[in-house]
Amino acid sequence: MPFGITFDDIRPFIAPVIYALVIVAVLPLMAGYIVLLERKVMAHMQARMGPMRVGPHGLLQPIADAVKLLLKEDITPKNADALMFWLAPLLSVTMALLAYAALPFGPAFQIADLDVGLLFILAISSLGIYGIVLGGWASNSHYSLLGALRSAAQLVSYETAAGLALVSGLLLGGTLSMKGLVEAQDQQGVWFIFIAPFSFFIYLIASIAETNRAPFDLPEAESELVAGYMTEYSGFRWSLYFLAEYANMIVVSGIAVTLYLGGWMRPLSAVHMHIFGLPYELLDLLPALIFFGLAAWCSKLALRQGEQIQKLVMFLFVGMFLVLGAVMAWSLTSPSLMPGIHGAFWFIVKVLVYLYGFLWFRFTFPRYRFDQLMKLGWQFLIPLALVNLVMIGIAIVLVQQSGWPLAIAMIAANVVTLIVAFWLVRQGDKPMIAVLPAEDELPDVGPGEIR
Amino acid sequence: MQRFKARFGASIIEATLDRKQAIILVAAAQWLEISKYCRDEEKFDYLADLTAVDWPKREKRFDLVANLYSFPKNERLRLKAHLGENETARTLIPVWPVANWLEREIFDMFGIRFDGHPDLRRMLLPEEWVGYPLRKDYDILTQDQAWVKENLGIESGQ
Amino acid sequence: MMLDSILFYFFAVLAVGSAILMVTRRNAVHSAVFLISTLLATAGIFLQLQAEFLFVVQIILYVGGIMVLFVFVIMLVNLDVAVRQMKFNRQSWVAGLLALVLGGLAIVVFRSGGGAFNLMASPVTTMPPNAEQVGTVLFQKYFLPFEIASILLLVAMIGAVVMAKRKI
Amino acid sequence: MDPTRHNSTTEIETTVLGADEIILNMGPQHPSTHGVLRVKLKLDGERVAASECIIGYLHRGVEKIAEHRSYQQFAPYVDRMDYVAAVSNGLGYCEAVEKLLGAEAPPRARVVRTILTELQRIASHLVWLGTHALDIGALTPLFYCFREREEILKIFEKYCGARLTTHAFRIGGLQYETYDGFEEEAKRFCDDFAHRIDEYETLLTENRIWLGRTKGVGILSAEDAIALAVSGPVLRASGVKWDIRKAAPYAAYAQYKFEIPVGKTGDTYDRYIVRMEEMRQSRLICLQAIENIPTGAIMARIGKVLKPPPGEVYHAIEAPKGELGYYIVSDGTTQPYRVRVRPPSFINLQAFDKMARGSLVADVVAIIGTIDIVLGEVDR
Repeated sequence: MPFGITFDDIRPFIAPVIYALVIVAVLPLMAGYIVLLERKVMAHMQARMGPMRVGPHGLLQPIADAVKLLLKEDITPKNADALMFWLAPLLSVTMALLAYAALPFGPAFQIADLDVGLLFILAISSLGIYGIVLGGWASNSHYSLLGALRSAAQLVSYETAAGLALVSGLLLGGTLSMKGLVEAQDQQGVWFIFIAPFSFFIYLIASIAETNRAPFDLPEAESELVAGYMTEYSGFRWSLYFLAEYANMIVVSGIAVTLYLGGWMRPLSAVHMHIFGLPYELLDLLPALIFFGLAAWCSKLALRQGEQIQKLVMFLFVGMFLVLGAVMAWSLTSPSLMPGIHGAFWFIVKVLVYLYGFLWFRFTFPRYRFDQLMKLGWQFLIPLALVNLVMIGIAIVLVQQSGWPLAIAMIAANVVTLIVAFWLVRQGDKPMIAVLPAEDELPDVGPGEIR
Repeated sequence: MQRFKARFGASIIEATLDRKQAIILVAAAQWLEISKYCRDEEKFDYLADLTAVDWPKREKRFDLVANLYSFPKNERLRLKAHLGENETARTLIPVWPVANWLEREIFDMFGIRFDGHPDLRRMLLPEEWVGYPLRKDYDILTQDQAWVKENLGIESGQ
Repeated sequence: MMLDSILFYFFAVLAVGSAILMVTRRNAVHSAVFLISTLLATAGIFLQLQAEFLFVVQIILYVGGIMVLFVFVIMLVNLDVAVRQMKFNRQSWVAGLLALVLGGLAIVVFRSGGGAFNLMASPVTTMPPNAEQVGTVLFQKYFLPFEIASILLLVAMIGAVVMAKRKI
Repeated sequence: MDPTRHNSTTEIETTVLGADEIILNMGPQHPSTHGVLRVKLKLDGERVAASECIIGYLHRGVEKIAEHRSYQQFAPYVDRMDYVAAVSNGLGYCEAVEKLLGAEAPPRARVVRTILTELQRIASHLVWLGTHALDIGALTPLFYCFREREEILKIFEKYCGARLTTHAFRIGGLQYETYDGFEEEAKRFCDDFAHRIDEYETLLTENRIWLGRTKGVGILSAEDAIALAVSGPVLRASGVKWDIRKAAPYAAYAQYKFEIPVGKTGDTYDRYIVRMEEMRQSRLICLQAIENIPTGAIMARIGKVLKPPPGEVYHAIEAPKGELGYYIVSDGTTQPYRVRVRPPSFINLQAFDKMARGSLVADVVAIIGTIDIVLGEVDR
């Protein structure tokens, strides 16, 4: 070995490195298919079909998009700051990918079980701001500067709200490490969403705002600032930003799933149902059933396909689902592998459900104006998060042991938070009409005076 | 009509009825006073349209036409005034602020200047355009060759 | 063991290099970015010392908080006006003197070797997760100073808000 | 300290710290300016200090062309001005020339004209609602609105062969008899349009974010509205109850009962409510009109070659955007001497500066949307 590094030096590094490689490889594909999912769901919500042309039912669309983005010319604006312009997207992508280090995909499948896992992810996602801010500044145009400033302000303010919401979740879990949190939920037999709904609600809103999505997608509000900080980017660099956004979305939903929706635990994990004497529970069959169902549905679609290639691609997908179903079913027999694979499956399913919520918000809600965004963040979310935190703290201190008494105390805590929430909402409504400066305050410039 | 005659006497040149629509021909000098009178006493508080017509054969070639409407009386009235080649008219902005853009368009199309207008620039055509398109002597095929060549860089072949 | 030292040297070189680069850049944003990389490098060294909590706090506090404000200020205030005004002032000989003194100090430290200070041997084995310990120590032994510090911060925050308020 | 040195630093102080005003150019090809409108905004931080609209990018000199075309030949040009509501442009022009000729369209023609114009009003408002909601961020209403608009365009296509620039009417009446099934299709559209509007309302009206984005944005008081001669839904939202269909009924509007929706504060939300209500009223008019379409001639007896006696006429109708007026001067020849079009969008746009001052950049987009301008009409 060069430099006298012995094999056992590297041993602790092998597993995480492999996991990291798997994630970095799978992520762009997953981000691509989430884009496809988004376009499909958006289309069906708006009474239209969505991408149908590339591959059967648009299944190959993400690959087509990726190739297109790679081939697109990569323009750097004339007097842009070359170093920053190159560094910014790189920064935001690395930060997004770095956050995956602590995400527990399954009991075994985790890159690094830091004992400050949650804090680590929070720290890394707060670095994401640099990618946006520097990108906006480097492209040296009014539009991107305004966009970058807005998104930075938005991220900073909503990070506090997200942090507070997570802390209230942590009080229940007791530990910072992600794996520890899931075990705590398993040991307490209840997902934290049921005993701390408010912190989940606050975290949901804050996470949407943090990834610039849905009602809070002000920085790249197409109608005003023409794609905000991403205006000057094109081709591959633009896709880096895009990948960072979707990676962030998955990280954020990963945290929510781990903290509130019981990580890799099977829903109703406490319920043990045995039907006709089979050794494994009914619910464990679910993953296999789902995959076989998907395979059947795809094969039905495949038969209806016109051209030959479409049929071929469709059958490819059918085959893939069949293999996955088989793996799920086979893993039932070997108890050692079962928790790992099933855990990963349930984690990904929950992440997808959470993401579906993201997409759903995007299509129904109009966009917030910037000052409303700030007002909601500072005057509603953060105070509510603080109150919620205090309430949960009191509940835990009063009731030492977990289990049912804790649940009752938590219900009382949440009722108090509810009252405070209503009061805050009524507060918020009073100055609903944006306070416009009186006419005389503004310089009285007749129309057409500015040169 | 009698009220107008009593109020302004000489400056009302003629009042006619064309296709059941009241038209009052007014001397250009009193253009602002009469408009103020129309708005205040006669309650014509809505300037629907302000435009001009070019009669090259007449010595006072331009017709300045203002279509008024009164909400209380639900009536329409048309004020007209004759203007010479480079005679200027008083701007109506103090009476009806809407006249700002309308007068700018008339200047753009006919070349009639309005003194007292805060920002008399061309409304639709580019700033450096030469010529006033809606004048009768401005043939439909002519174009400001210089501007087109310089800005658009094309031989402005029709 | 060798791997640790390789990592350490990597972080050390990164930190010193970006510190030098930071000082010499003319463009403000470039120097800000290099400052960030210095801070990240030091965070890396904390991680090497198994001080995970410190590593995370370093990132959140310095890089995530303070530096964002730095970059904000640099971007908002168009500095090219200010840079043109302030030519490189001539305090270079002061800097030279300071460098000399520090150099001398560094040599003395190296010459006396590790033993001179009663450094505790750096714990090679993975220490128990110290986030908890930090928490308990903070709230039990040093509770009073913790409260004073929080009041101090509160005062600072109120001061900032009052100053900003007058401008709007 | 020599004084010059002193104030030079203070001078830097002001520029460095004082927020210098940025001139933001929402260029002609900006995605939300509904066509080629350029708005120069003088921004003080996020607030708009002053704004200036630069137009003329789509100026085709329609009024100059009119002087070299006969009356019938000019009719298709009229559709190209407000290409979103072409049918009502045609109605305005044909009725103005009929007034010039002293002719009158037969009752059947007038009723069919009313039905088609009201359908066009609904289609124009649907385009407005879709794009306005899209500018504010709600993606879905656009597709619902365009699904309904497709139905109307199908009816136009069956009747006169064209969907957008229809040239549906002729001077003196109609060119074509209504195709059989016209009444049924129009009736079917009106029937299921009722619950469609409720669909849009559920999406937007009580939506807190929509309220937040539109309430109190771009306020125009009644006095300003009248002073700036704003017309149509923008005027009615400011509380002025005036609609040419009631004030000076033309075509067959006198026969039908319908209310005029009026707003209170004249902000973006009131304009939204007024337009939604107008769509409902137009639907009622259509239903009443479809009941009894009189039979009989569809074309008044005027000669092939139109030579109106010299003179002038100003005729205004209630287009979806506002009061669309035609001032036509004839000198006895077959070609009009002067045709002046009173474009509602052009005059409503002038009120933009008063509304936009003091609002935020995000509101500028909402205000442009709420005035509902079409650049073809603004530039002519």
